Amino acid sequence: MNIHEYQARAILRDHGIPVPEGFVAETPGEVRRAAEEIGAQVVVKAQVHAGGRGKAGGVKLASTPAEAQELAGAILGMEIKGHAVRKVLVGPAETIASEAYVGIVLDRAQQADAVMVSPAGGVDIEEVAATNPAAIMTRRIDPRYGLFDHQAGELGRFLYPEAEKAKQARSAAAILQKLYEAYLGSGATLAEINPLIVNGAGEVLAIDAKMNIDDNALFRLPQIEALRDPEAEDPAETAARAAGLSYVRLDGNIGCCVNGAGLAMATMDLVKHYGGEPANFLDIGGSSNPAKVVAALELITADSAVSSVLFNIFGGITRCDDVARGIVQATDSFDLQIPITIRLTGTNQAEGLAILARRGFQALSDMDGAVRAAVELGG
Amino acid sequence: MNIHEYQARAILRDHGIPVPEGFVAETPGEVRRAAEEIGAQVVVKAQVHAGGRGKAGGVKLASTPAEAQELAGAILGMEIKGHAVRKVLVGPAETIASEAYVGIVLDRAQQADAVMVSPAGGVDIEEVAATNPAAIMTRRIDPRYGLFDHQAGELGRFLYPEAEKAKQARSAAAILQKLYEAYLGSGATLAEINPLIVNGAGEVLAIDAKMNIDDNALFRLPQIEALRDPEAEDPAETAARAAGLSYVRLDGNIGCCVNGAGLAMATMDLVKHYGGEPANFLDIGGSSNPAKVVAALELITADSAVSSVLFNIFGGITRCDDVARGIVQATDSFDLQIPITIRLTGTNQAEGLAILARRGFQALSDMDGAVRAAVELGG
Amino acid sequence: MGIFIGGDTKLIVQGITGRDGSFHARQMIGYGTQVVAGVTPGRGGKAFDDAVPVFDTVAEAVAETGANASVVYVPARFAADAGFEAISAGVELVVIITEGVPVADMLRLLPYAREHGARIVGPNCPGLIVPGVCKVGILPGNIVAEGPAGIVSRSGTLTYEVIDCLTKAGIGQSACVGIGGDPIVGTSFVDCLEAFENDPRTAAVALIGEIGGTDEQVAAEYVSKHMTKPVVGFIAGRSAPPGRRMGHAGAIISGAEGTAAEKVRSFQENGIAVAERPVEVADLLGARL
Amino acid sequence: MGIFIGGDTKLIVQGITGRDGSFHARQMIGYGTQVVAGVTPGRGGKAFDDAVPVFDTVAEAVAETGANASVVYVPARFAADAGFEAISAGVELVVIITEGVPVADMLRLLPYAREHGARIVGPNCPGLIVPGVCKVGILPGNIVAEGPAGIVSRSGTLTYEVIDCLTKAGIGQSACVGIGGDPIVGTSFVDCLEAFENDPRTAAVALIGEIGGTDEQVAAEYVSKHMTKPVVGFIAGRSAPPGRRMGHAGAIISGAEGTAAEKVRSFQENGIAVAERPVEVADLLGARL
Repeated sequence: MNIHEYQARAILRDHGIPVPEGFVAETPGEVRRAAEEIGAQVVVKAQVHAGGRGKAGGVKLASTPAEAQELAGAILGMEIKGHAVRKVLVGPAETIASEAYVGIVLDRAQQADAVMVSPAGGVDIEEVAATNPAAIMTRRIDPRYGLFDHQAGELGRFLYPEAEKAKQARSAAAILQKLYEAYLGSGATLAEINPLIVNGAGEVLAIDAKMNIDDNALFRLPQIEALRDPEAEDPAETAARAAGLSYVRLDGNIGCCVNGAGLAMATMDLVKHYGGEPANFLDIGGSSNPAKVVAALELITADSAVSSVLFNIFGGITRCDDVARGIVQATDSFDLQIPITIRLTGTNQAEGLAILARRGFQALSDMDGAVRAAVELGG
Repeated sequence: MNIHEYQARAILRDHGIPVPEGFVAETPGEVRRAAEEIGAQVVVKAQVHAGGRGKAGGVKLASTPAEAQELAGAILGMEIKGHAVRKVLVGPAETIASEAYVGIVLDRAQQADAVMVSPAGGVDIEEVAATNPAAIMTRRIDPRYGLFDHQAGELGRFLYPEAEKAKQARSAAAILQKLYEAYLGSGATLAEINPLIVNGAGEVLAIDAKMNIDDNALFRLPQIEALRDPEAEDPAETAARAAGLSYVRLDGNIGCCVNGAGLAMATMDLVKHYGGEPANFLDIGGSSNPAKVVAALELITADSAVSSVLFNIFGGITRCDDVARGIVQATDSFDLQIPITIRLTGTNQAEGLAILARRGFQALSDMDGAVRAAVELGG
Repeated sequence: MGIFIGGDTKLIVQGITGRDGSFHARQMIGYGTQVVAGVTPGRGGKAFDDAVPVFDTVAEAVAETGANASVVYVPARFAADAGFEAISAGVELVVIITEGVPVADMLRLLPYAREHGARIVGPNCPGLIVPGVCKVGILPGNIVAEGPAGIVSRSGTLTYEVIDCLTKAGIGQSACVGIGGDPIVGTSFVDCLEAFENDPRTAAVALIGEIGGTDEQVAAEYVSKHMTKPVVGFIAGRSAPPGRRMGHAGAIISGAEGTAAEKVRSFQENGIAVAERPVEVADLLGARL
Repeated sequence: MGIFIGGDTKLIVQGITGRDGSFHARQMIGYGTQVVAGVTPGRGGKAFDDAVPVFDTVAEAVAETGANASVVYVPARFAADAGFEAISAGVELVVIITEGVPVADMLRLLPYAREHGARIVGPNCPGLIVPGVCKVGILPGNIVAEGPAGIVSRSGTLTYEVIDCLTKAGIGQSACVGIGGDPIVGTSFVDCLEAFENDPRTAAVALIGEIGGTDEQVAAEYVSKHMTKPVVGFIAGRSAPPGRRMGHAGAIISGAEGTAAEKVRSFQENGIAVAERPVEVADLLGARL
């Protein structure tokens, strides 16, 4: 799950990390009032689940409340990488003596969380990693022991190596310890501050914050689940999640309904292989519940770009008769205007085929043939 | 450091453990008002740093506020194992369906914290261990992983094995997890609930609570250090701590001032070996600061039972000249009425002896001889 | 005999009285797996299907039955603890079928397993099967056949698809291992490749990967450096967009990392023939047997 | 040669620029210990006394100097972390002199040391000395003499007292180890006894115990079962009251456990002659050499 910058900042602040004050606003008028409250130059930042906001014009500096209001008018409602901006964060424009990057991220290859820091902050850290890897220091965290003080201290000194910046180095070390607490306490797989600045007064402050949350951890973190912003997510994906489906909308025309994530990806790939374009990723999961099939078909057909529906079911735990029942239920309850191709094999295959045959559906038993047929039918 | 029952209960409650309400009172009138507030039968319990309160008459049941006031009048001011009762805890008298024991304790031999539980609660757990060890289940905690849920679950079921008490077993498991959090968060070396009861409504409640705190952890737990009750401690020991000395008052007449805890114990033992009785344990520590010697001598001589003072200094880091200077300073600043025997050897021994000789003190170089002399002088 | 499991596997089913646990316990028993005990806290003393003793704790189950493996069907919030319990009790192999286990739980469980010399397979995996001998997990027993092909995969039904193609093509399997679709899993491709390389019954291996992470690349290097047996590969998710989780928690392209193209290239550079379509796995493997 | 330290010990002083660290670094250098590096975070690049290079981290110190041991003089709140750092850097022996380290910190540090095959001595200990060869810690070098007696003790100055008695009685020492007065220490009596038993330069051992815990009883059983060399004992705290901490955090009688009487009895039952007075240790040991 993604959360907004302003939410991540609040989490960091709750863990004792120094974050400048900020106001969330949904209208230009609110932005003006926030800027008046701050009483100084402000930054207005789009709150969307997408990177590259600055380049897209979603981050602006305003000298007066009136200017802030005007700029917010432009930012609110704009689209950044397909995400409509509905909220902005308004905060004081800090004087910046230096910018650093600090982040904690799940390192899959090392099977551990890792802290990364770089004195080259304010830019994309992947770019720094590619062009100037010596400017990054990384330390693995042993989850049994946590981030050691000496690790945090070394990372802090890497950011601020000058003897006269010993205070900033200690601040950064303390911030890293708190960032790891915030990361753990939020079920995060990414928590980064970019930039971490030294301001004119020599204080170390977190200006921007980003956190990604492990969906699997949400069941025990209701306070984090509550940060979910349904407005910032695709309504179809929200509906899919509510129905217990795993769904990702894509740009094509072949609607896919598959059991199992790996098979669903392989089905999309095969659609493409045979010249089609998948309209979605959709995994109905392992359990065979006809209601899920109905919900899946509703989701797929709600996408007006879909011109052909493909079912690819390899029954293991999923029972073919249940899927067939779901298809029958769905086509009973609404008028399917587009062709449907069904591949059904595995557990209770014969029963499933019989149920479908009774309604005039003919099912295929091999994946390749079904995908080819669906692509052809999609035109 | 010891804390009072009412303080330990507050810590447990802060960690989400169900603890019945309770009021701390220092006068019979306050006890009466607390009993009126509770509006039911109450228990009045002496708050002292000593076990065996019940046997000593420090725990009483009262049916009416007037009776509570009367009983409190008897309890407040009584002495339990040398500790004057200055506070009582007043709480509702719970109906008790069953009593259990749960505790977390530092297991020195295993170098780990251990959870101990017993369905035989409300009595001394050491007695249960001696007479009915099968009634105790113990599980070690790996500090890197914490108390596992399956361990807590098993311990809970050991307390409440009956199928119809599955709810109580789960409650107890949850309480154990919270107790471990409270233990860790308080720098404890002991945290026990005895008894943990099931009340008439089937709820599992912590009735009595006891915690011992690792003195070494207090530097990072100011909120725990703030629980220290100087009134409940020996004023001489409080003064010693403030002066950076390690001091324990004993019953004898030979005041001992030693550098190093092991040597201080060995000195006491030797006093006893030669027929004397040590008046105290006193370790001035490793650093050689004349001010500490002055404070030590003040402490020792403030005890009117002391009839002979013995210095036993083996200089390592401690420098004999510094100790000698301290002795001179102390005897300059107040009039020492009792004989003093000095054993001084090791680092800067010659300088130390010279300083003492100038003031007419003669020092010995062997421990046995010094102790024998001090015992003789003590009469 | 077998990969991680075999005829000497004595299995505990953790969560045997649950909906999934009971269903699959019966399937495993039906396949011939020695299911020696079930564990459901608070249900100790009963017998599952009048045949398998149920215990409150894994420690009791091990003490009473000598079990050496366990399979976990408990809900996600209890899954890692079930693993800790099994390892504490001396179980050597813990297969976690459960989907939805927090990554942070796995990061703590895996070092515990290492400390105790235990192996975790999964989570979010279909388990293992050695055709004709033993099945631990949920892989359908009816689609496999005995033979020389080792299968290792991050997914479930896609693996069934490939197995089915192989069986229909007359290529039986020495063992099939589903390592799971999560970002952090206990047993890696390399662990399985090493086991297949050392398994006399395996003649060639199919490696079914997908987008996300770099396990396939690490596996490809291992194949090139350490394996004598032929390996063929398949990567799911060539058409997946970056930054989106494709069902599996681990199936996500992060920045430039974890793309299918990168994995396919790594396979090809390290001598692993890559199938374009699932059914081609059978062709490629057949040509190498 | 030596017990845990010897001529090949290349020592790092953690906290070398502090008051205690600098004083004792000079003492150790003066005694002939190879002090190859100091560590004080933020002070890297300087030289201590124009002779010993100072580094920001233990890892750098090890990389540059090949150090294999470290002694910790940092304040209590940083002591355990200093241990973690030294172990992470590959140091094999970490001697923690610092007093006042929280027990909870030690409970976490010790498994880390075990995982990495490192030894912790202390905390709250005077360290070790191999007379004439190497000294790590704060034991005064001027009171020891080379000879056949191994000394192991939970305390500081009481150990000096015993060493002094031995030296004055003409009995030199093979090594003296102060294991520390805290309830949880990294190296036990048994660890030291085993090392003395295997050390060809040691002919007999003096074990200086005190009230609190059961280490002395465990040691006594070890002596009776595994040692061929004579051991004599002394227990401090015979006159200590129960329930009161006698200076050392570990010197406390809890309930019926940890009394001097119990320890003396355990010594006697296991063939360890017990001195009544410190000076008698020399008599008992002398009679056994």
